[in-house]
Amino acid sequence: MSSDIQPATTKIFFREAIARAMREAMRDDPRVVLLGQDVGPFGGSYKEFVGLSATFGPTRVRDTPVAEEAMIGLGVGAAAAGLRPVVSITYMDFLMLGLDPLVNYAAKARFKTGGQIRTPLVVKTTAGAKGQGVAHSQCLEAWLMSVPGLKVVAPSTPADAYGLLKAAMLEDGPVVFMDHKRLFPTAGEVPVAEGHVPIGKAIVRRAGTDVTLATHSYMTRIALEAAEALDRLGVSCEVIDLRSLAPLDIETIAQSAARTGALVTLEEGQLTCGVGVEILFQVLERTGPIATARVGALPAPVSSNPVLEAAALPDADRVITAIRRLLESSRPGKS
Amino acid sequence: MSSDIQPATTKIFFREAIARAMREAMRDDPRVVLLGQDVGPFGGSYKEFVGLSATFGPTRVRDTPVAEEAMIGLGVGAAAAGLRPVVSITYMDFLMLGLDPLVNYAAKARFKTGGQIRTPLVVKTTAGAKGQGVAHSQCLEAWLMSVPGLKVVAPSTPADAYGLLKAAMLEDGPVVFMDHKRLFPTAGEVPVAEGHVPIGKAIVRRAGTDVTLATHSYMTRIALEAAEALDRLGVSCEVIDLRSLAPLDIETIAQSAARTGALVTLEEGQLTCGVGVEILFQVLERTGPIATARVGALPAPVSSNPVLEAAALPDADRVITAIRRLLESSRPGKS
Amino acid sequence: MSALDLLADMLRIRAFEAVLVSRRDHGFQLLSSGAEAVAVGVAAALTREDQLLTSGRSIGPALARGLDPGRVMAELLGKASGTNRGKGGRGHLAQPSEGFFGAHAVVGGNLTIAAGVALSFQVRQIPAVAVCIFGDGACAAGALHETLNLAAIWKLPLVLVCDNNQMAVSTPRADALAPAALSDLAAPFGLPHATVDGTDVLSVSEAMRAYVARARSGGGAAFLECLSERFYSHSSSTRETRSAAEMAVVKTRCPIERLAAHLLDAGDLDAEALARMRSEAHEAAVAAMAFAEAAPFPDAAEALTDVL
Amino acid sequence: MSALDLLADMLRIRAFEAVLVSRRDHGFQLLSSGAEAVAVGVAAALTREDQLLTSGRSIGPALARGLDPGRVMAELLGKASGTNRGKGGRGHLAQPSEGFFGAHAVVGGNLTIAAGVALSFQVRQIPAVAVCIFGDGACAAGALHETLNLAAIWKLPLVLVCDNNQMAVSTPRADALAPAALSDLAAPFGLPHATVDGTDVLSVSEAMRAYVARARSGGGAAFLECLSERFYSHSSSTRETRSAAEMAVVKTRCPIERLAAHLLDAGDLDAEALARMRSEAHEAAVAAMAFAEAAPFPDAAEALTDVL
Ligand SMILES: Cc1ncc(C[n+]2csc(CCOP(=O)(O)OP(=O)(O)O)c2C)c(N)n1
Ligand SMILES: Cc1ncc(C[n+]2csc(CCOP(=O)(O)OP(=O)(O)O)c2C)c(N)n1
Ligand SMILES: [Mg+2]
Ligand SMILES: [Mg+2]
Repeated sequence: MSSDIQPATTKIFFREAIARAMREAMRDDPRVVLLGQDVGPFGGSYKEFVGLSATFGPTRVRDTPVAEEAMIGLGVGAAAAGLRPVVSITYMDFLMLGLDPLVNYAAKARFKTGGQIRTPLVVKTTAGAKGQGVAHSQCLEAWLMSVPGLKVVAPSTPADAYGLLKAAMLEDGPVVFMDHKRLFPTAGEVPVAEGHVPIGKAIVRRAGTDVTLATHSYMTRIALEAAEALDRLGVSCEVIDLRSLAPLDIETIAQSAARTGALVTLEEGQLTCGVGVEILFQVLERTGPIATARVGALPAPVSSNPVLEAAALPDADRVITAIRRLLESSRPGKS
Repeated sequence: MSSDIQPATTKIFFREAIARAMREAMRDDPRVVLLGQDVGPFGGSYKEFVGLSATFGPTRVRDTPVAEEAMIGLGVGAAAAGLRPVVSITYMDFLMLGLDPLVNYAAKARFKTGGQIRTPLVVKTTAGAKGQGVAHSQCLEAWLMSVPGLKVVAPSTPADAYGLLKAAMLEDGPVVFMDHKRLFPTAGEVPVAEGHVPIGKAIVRRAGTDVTLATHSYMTRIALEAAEALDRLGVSCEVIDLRSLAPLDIETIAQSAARTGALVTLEEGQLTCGVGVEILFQVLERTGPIATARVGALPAPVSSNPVLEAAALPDADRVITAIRRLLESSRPGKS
Repeated sequence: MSALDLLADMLRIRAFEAVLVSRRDHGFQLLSSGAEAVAVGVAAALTREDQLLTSGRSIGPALARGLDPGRVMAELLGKASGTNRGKGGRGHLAQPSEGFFGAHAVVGGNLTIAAGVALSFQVRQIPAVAVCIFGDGACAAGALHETLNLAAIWKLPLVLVCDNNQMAVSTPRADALAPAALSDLAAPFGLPHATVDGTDVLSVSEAMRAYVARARSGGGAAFLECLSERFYSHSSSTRETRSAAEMAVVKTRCPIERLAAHLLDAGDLDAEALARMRSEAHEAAVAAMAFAEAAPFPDAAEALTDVL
Repeated sequence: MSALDLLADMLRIRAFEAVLVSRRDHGFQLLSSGAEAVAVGVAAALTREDQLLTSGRSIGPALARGLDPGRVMAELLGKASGTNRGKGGRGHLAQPSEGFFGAHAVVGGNLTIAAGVALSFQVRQIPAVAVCIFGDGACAAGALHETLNLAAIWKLPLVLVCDNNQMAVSTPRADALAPAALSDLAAPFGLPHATVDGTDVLSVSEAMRAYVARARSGGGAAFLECLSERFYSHSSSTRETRSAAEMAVVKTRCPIERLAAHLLDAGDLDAEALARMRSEAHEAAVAAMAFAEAAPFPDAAEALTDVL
């Protein structure tokens, strides 16, 4: 294969990538149905489901009442009985209301029935802060990563939103697809050809030699911003976008970290028992001692207040500071 | 103070320690009320509330319907409005049904109201496996540790069950007190004098020089069993019982690990984004490179099946193997 | 199904549980004796395509639905020949291929799942019905409300059956639930609902047949409350909280005695035939136990299979 | 409170929201115009000791409860002089010292909290009542069911007020909820319940007064549904889904016009006085905005205060 034959792409918004994935899957497989609040004619809180209701009708695109436990529970039951539902939980904070059917039933159904029941369900939900306050800003993906039987994906680009959602809808067990409020209006190139992005594969978004920065979802954009600034400061930062949190592609990160000799993780959620610490420890197990640090939210609720929200969340400056401090302490004189 | 003047103690069961703490707190503070399923005349699923209903009556010891969201929600609201409720959630798995009021309201109330509202609530719940199957065996403490605004304690002895529950009931914010099915019938010495055990202090259960084993709750007993066996194999293992998971007494563990040069964590729950990995990374940040390993459940649901339950969970043998392997690889020839 | 068949099914459940609980190492079990008429009456109204879901108290419903007693017994004892390969155990019995979608040990936890099964039937235009049996305790759970509302607005082919044995562990239903009749809970949603004597298998099956037929033909969901009894304590390891006097009254409401008396009175059964049915039921239970005893435990490696 | 006072309060809410939303950088806000009669009618029935809790749509209730408009405005704009030091913002306004226990932005999330506040009153034998205002959307949440049941069995001093504006974001109440009247949801629990015209402040306050008095004297909980309107779209950043024709009908049901017309008809008010009231309301809102504009943002260090 010649590397200069690139697949044809088209530039679309993240929210359009989700709609496209849904549209194709619903066209291809009559078992795919969409349930959620305001996913019908309204087209989703972030317009990510625009047009589906008109094309596929109210039997397959269902506006639900505000009843997250039942929304997920019905999705799980329907999945167990032959459909492939996508359940939209507008904000990840409200996933808490539906964790019982997701964790106590869906994630365990295959195991507890000795393989008789599978639950090919996708829960699509939106994480992260964008001025909506303490109960609409949380990132709970680390909780989900710890649940055996669940897969978790977290795209940062339209192409991955499209490709990972397509892949999630092909899985035979439950997948949580988490996007982010700040991603919907971002645009990016997406292959014109239909396809999917395999779950479980991280991607190097930017090559670098001095430090590896592993992150996911919206923070990938912050990481790239930091990497660019670091470049101007003479620090070459490799940015890895996890894309899939469970399973985690630890090899890709470990190989990079072994090469750069330094690993920093970046997440918008809490550091304690978070995504970053899991990655750092697994990489250390593979590489032996290297320089490590983690960056995440302050240990506090995230206010809708613009000053306090910004104060609570990681930004490029904080990433840059963490990386410079790490490199200075581990390799005095380097940076 | 002479070290041979020990406080007078009396030997009681873990479940009795809980009842004693409740009894004293309810006697001292009319704001303490107990809500839960079968906590009244029945005395609790593990007899841990025996006698309270008879002494304090149905206004303060309330049997609730099976409605975990409301049980916690009412507890939170009552706490916010002047009571100091203890809400018993029989199994930690069902905490999921009440995470919304606990995490979205209680843990954030003080912050979001600018200090106007506090929620002095204790959620007492039972973790761990004892033949009850996939939806009654989970250990979810790592989720809770990651929530800003929540404290989490996990006693392993009757004395700590007593002392930490007393302390939890004195806090001004929400505390999750997690015990374990296998602990209720265990016995231990408890001081005769009333008092409490401060939240946030780990304790060295057994001194050792070759490796530090950090654990909590029922696994402390497994750790001590393993340490004893290791002793016979010539490995001196220091066992630290965390007691408090949030806040975490990382200094005590780090000091021990710095001294022994090796740190192993042991938990009954999932390793991914778990308690152990958080401890390991925080200690590594303080000590620099030392030998580390973590032991926990297999990444699978826990069946009620005796063979499969045992297969899924850590036991002394697995701990011994992990420690020996770690010491062999880090200090060839030592063990 | 004839009344004699219903009686035979109830006798089989009773005998099965008696044999199970008399085994020394039976683990602890959630027994359904006293509520056999609910299980058998409900199952009698279902066809092969329908799916039955239950609370953790599921032995009666599983057997009534026709699951092999040997495999059920094996499952309850954690054996590899069990319906769930021994991995589900008490509280999670399942065999969807036989129309028993399964038990779920989270109180109220199977309500939304059952509605999802019904949704799948509806979307795929399969003329089948999902039925969920749950306890009076589960009626306090918010999941019931959410399920009733969705079942009503979407006209799901779902029949909710409350097996109201008037106790949740130690808590009397009267102390835990405000409604005069639990079936009233369906009223605001405009769903057909009724309360029947759950010790009368004929009442249960008759009411169920009407609701199932309605649901099957697109008429939507319904709620049936069955007033039953719990002859054992909550689980075989839980202390009984009801007094001997209370238990004596409870035991008078035996669904088996009731139907047997009716059939004897009507001349459709004689004492000899009844005795024969009893001993056949006992022998079937003993055979189930023998099958289960002989079966191996699963291999420890199964702890990691069928996870993802 | 006189009818003129009620009118003045409603005018203040209307003017406050108009001034807020006309500020260019107002963030996005959940406005309650169209439902002023619910907020004001409910607040009129409460004493200082009572506590009011609401959904995220809380501006009207907060002002009706007597919170300082300047501090409310400051809170909505994230200023340090806000009721919550600027940390709560839209959806979390609170000032318990003034009997406004607060808003909570999780739909249905304040129902169980309010019941807990009521429980605290009951246990501490304080003759106060907890009142929770929530939307029609929240009626689908299981939390309502659990709360109704507990409120009923424990006779809690709790009044649940459904502000039924007939929409949840884009979803019409009729598509989301099966009950004919949402107040019917309280019926199975044996709780007093009624549906009133939520654009008629006199109806709302009268019904509330009866329920609050009953709850205060130990009579237990009640459920009041108020049929109101939402004059703005869901939030000030959400696109409107109702047609212009629909909105025209909606706007005819103005609680302020209704009461004003009534008072004018009765001769209790003249056009001049009404105009004066309007301009007073507007000036108060402008003053509140001026206060909020002048207030500083909190220091970034506050991101870590009042956490534990
Ligand atoms: C959500 C949840 N809370 C608590 C429990 C513990 N529990 C198991 S059975 C039971 C009683 C259920 O009563 P009911 O629904 O009437 O069923 P029954 O046992 O009478 O058949 C309880 C509280 C549980 N399994 N799930
Ligand atoms: C549990 C939960 N689910 C979803 C949302 C998103 N959401 C915010 S307001 C709203 C609509 C609520 O409708 P209703 O209860 O009628 O109140 P209204 O907005 O009409 O005042 C929704 C779905 C939320 N905040 N909480
Ligand atoms: Mg019962
Ligand atoms: Mg509404």
